[in-house]
Amino acid sequence: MEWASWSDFWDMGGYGLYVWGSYAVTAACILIEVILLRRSAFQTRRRLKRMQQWEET
Amino acid sequence: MPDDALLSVHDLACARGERLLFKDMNFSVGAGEMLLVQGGNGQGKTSLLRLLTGLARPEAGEIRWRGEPIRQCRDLFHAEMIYLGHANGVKDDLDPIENLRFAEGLQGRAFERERAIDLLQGLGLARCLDLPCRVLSFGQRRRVALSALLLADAKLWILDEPLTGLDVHAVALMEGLIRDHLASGGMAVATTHQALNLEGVRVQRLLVGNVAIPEMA
Amino acid sequence: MPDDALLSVHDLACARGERLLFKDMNFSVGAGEMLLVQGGNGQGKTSLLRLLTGLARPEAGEIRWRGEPIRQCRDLFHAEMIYLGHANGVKDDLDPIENLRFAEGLQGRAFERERAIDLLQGLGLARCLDLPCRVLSFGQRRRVALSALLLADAKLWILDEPLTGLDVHAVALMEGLIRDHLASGGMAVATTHQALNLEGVRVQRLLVGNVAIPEMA
Amino acid sequence: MNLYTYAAPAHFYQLAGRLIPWFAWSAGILAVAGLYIGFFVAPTDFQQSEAYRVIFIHVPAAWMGMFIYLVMAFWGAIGLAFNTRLSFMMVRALAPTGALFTFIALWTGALWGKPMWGAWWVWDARLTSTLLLLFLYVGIMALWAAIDDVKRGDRAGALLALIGSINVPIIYFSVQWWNTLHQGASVSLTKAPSMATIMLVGMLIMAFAAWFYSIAVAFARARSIILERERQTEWVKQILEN
Amino acid sequence: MGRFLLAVLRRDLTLAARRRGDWLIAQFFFVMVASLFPLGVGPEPNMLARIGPGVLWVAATLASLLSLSRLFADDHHDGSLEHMVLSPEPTVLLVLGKSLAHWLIYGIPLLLIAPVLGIQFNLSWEAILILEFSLLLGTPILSLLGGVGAALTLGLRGGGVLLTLLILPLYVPALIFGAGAVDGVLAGTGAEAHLSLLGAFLILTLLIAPWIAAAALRVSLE
Amino acid sequence: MGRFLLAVLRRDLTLAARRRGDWLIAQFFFVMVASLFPLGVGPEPNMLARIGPGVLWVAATLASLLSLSRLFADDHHDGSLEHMVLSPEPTVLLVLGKSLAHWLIYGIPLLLIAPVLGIQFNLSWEAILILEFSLLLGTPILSLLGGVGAALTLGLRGGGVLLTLLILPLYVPALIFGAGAVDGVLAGTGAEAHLSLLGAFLILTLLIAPWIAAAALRVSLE
Ligand code: HEM
Ligand SMILES: Nc1ncnc2c1ncn2[C@@H]1O[C@H](COP(=O)(O)OP(=O)(O)OP(=O)(O)O)[C@@H](O)[C@H]1O
Ligand SMILES: Nc1ncnc2c1ncn2[C@@H]1O[C@H](COP(=O)(O)OP(=O)(O)OP(=O)(O)O)[C@@H](O)[C@H]1O
Ligand SMILES: [Mg+2]
Ligand SMILES: [Mg+2]
Repeated sequence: MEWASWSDFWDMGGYGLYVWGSYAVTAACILIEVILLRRSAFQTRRRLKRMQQWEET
Repeated sequence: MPDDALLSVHDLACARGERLLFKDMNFSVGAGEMLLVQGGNGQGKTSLLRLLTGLARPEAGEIRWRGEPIRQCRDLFHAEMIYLGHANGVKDDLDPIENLRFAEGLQGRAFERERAIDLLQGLGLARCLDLPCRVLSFGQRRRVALSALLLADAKLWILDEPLTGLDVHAVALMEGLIRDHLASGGMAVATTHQALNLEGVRVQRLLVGNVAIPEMA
Repeated sequence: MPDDALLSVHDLACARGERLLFKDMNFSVGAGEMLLVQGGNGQGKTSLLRLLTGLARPEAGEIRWRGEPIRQCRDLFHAEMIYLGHANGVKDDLDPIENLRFAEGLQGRAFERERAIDLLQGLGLARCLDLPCRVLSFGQRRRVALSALLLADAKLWILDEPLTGLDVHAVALMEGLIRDHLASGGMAVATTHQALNLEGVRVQRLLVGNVAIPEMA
Repeated sequence: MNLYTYAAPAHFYQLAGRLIPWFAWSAGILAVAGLYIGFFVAPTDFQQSEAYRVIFIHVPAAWMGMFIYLVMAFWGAIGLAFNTRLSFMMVRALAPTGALFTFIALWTGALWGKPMWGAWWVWDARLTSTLLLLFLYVGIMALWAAIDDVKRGDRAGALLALIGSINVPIIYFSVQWWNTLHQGASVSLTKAPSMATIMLVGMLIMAFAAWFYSIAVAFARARSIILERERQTEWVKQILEN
Repeated sequence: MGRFLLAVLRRDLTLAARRRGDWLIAQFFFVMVASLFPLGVGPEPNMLARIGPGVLWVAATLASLLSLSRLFADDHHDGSLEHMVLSPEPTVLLVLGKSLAHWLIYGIPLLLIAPVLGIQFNLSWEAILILEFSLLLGTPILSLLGGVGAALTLGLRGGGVLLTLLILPLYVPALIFGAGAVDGVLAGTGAEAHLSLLGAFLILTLLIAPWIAAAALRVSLE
Repeated sequence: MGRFLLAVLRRDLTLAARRRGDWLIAQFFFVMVASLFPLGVGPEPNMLARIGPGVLWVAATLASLLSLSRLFADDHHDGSLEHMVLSPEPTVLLVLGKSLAHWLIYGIPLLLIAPVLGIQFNLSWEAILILEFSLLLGTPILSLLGGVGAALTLGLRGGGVLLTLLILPLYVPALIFGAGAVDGVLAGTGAEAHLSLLGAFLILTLLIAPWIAAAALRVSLE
């Protein structure tokens, strides 16, 4: 086991800012991409549905 | 002021480059009257119209609006006049409605959305309302320009070949619109190469240049 | 090859953006014959013509020239066809003669100066020969484009509203030119919103879209 | 022609729908495993202490950035050659993810560089060429944004990806050359930390995670593009019904 | 009058929003020009830090120069410029509105990007701060002077260009003061003097440029 | 075929001669960018000599990029591009001709101006010689790649800047080899290697770019 304690873990031997900075931004980016993707997929479906009904009428 | 000579032109001369297109031109147009500027290609119709709008400076002579030279009363004149040239003045990136909105805003007027939509639909653009004008057809773009003209409801219309690219239905529509405009005391100065049916309208014909034009209905 | 169906169209369909303009279109045009494409604004005339030139790809269907799909025989087809669209294809910075010279050169043909000058004069541009086209009037620029068309003497003319901006004399002239072209075994596909006098010509009318057009002379 | 049947959007839509969960889950699991190794198994690096742990995302991201661009070029070429709609859709579906990974590589690299070199940015060959790669991605997406006719956008983007992919190796090489010419450069990545095998393992696992993730995301994006474009067709109408 | 100015602004902003691509790209151009220099000049950090401010300022200048050329051209081309000039409102307002819009659209984003590039050229934090400041004062100058240039070059072919040649050098003072301010910080001689000169130059331009531009516009349209 | 290529060349050269203005401005732009630098960066001679080659190369790149956006745009606009594409001759020739014309019009003059600017940055004579040589090899690359960009961005607004965004990254190798060659001379490590690499890149571009550009042109006209 590498880490004596959690604080030790978060500190990353003084490089916490850089390491966690990297991981945080990466996580954020991926999260955002997934969310946007889900939203756009949902909206596309809804919009197409609406257009279809509109065309039928 | 005399209602029967709102727009008057005195000894007007126009030169483009070396060439003198016309000189000693005199006419006056009153409310409810239409001036039909005729002449062959390159005789100077467009040049004349640009003089009337004040965009170009006459070589000689003077143009008066309500008795004052238009250079003096620029703001008043521009508030009461609207010009449609060979170019449409339609923004390709905007859809028709947006085009009208900004056209209004730039004239310093408020924008009435419903009225604009009615106008566009009246001109048969119902299904193009949300398309960028880039994708519209030649005639459709011309129609957008015309609806901007109507929306402005100015007193004086200056139209340079308003019918280019319009189909027969649109031409008929346009004739009707001009009639109504004149009937309600408006004035129009227009050029066209196509036959224009204007019975029941006080039309004054002006031949620019020396190419005779066979009388058109 | 059968002389009576040089250009033939099979089950052609055209879509612009979301919109399907027409489908299952079939026709064929033979030598000495003219196809007059009619329809209201925005019905798809220009789109059809661009398909015929091969500039645009059809959504479905096929266009054949002398029996072969035009994609296969592109060079041959383009050598025998010439297109005049809404835009003139006239360079504003060049004078009419230079415009014709380069138009010829770009078709890979030699330039006959005298013939070009005759053509321009025939179209009433005698006094504009040495003016940059920028300063020419709307109709004069259209005339320059037409003379380029004539100079090319191609077999098939594809004309999109050739009459826009032309005065009555020029229109008459143009009618005559089309007649001669067809009489000498040429073919033409044209759109126009104006009445066109074509007696003594084998005309085939094609209505694009659903807007009926009142019969024109 | 069976190429079409393979590339038929309808089939692909169903197939992708079934595959996405698998890729997504395996990506998640691999990521957890990789991170566990990265943080709890891999030893402290003797010269960089803990800072090197950035590598577990940095390198996979950088690799994916480059790899996805090549894949785009591939699909683009297929599309141009056989005029298969699906391949163009794939190109469009891949671009944002590729750009994202490239950005992550830049970001993490920069964060890594600060402690290592005392500078956020150094004009090292890898850094520079990655930056240029990002420009290429942005270029393609900007082109799509500027073109509103779908067909034209597809073909234009494919052509750009094609010429870009021919160019990428040249860029990479030229930048390397440029960098070695100027000896003044304070550091060069060539003396990258000597990696213990366990680090390498963690890095590879993370690389696979990134790979599966990209596939899942690209498929998902492709599906909505398909719906968008095939909406006239019957099968889409049926799908939308329920 | 207020409405007119607002209309001009909204119109240009909407158009810009329609061409988001176009807009983003102008920003990217800035980034790329700035990034090209190290490739040409070489990667030595301290040397880059020396030339950094100059490079960034020149890049910013070029970036907004490019977009300026289209300030009136598009409208002139499709005829809407004539309509605007024919509106009852004074033309000066039109010009002012368009310059302002140009600054909002193309100037502001430069300010947001500059710090990142500053880091690339590893500038110190306060150097970056001053850089921001100088750009904040400098970019409007470019938009205003550019308005004059664009109006003069409108339509006119060969002749107009000579006039642009007269306009471009007017940018130079802004450039010198701006880059000078940052250099001042790096050299430790302080930046106040440069910045205040820059501010004065901005005010001067604001008072003069729109009128000249308006006049030029009318001339070009005749 | 030969005649066609010739016609394209003569046409573009004539047009350029008509708009001497646009032509002048590109050259002027080159001079301006190059001269802005000493202003932004400061006057130390040896520093300038160090960054000289890079600056000149970047300046040259930007200068000819400016004009590239209009490579097809004007013809597209007035409809003559359609006529050219509809000519029986292959489109590749058209593209090649136009790129070549662009190089003759905008590339060659840069070569003539560069030495003067080189002196400004007090480069040694052989450095200037190599600079000339590298530009001679480098500028055609830009014209060719630019053809692709111009065809892709045809008729899009802000095409100019978008084009820059698309083309510059592809152009980086030329920039590096070119500027590197001159640096090589200054550093005494010789320039042959760079120049030959530059030549190879030129040939590669010459073989590939026109075809892609032609395809792009057809796509854009659809
Ligand atoms: C913005 C900054 C950076 C970028 C864009 C970047 C880019 C890249 C790229 C593209 C790769 C994969 C190249 C390959 O595997 O051939 C890579 C690998 C790597 N980078 Fe970075 N890098 C950056 C900063 C750093 C820093 C600061 C370090 C550490 C001091 C670093 C260490 C590494 C290591 C160790 C590898 C893997 C070694 C290998 O694959 O041979 N990078 N980086
Ligand atoms: N710089 C110049 N030198 C010589 N003649 C010129 C110059 N500028 C314009 N012209 C001529 O002036 C005329 C311009 O006329 P204008 O555009 O008003 O014609 P128009 O009556 O509108 O024709 P159309 O019916 O074709 O629109 C043209 O005959 C043109 O040749
Ligand atoms: N992207 C698009 N989305 C929807 N509709 C489009 C799109 N692009 C073009 N259209 C429509 O397609 C039609 C184009 O038709 P076209 O230009 O061929 O008309 P036309 O028959 O030539 O009309 P005109 O007589 O005015 O020239 C227009 O109705 C236009 O609204
Ligand atoms: Mg006219
Ligand atoms: Mg049409």
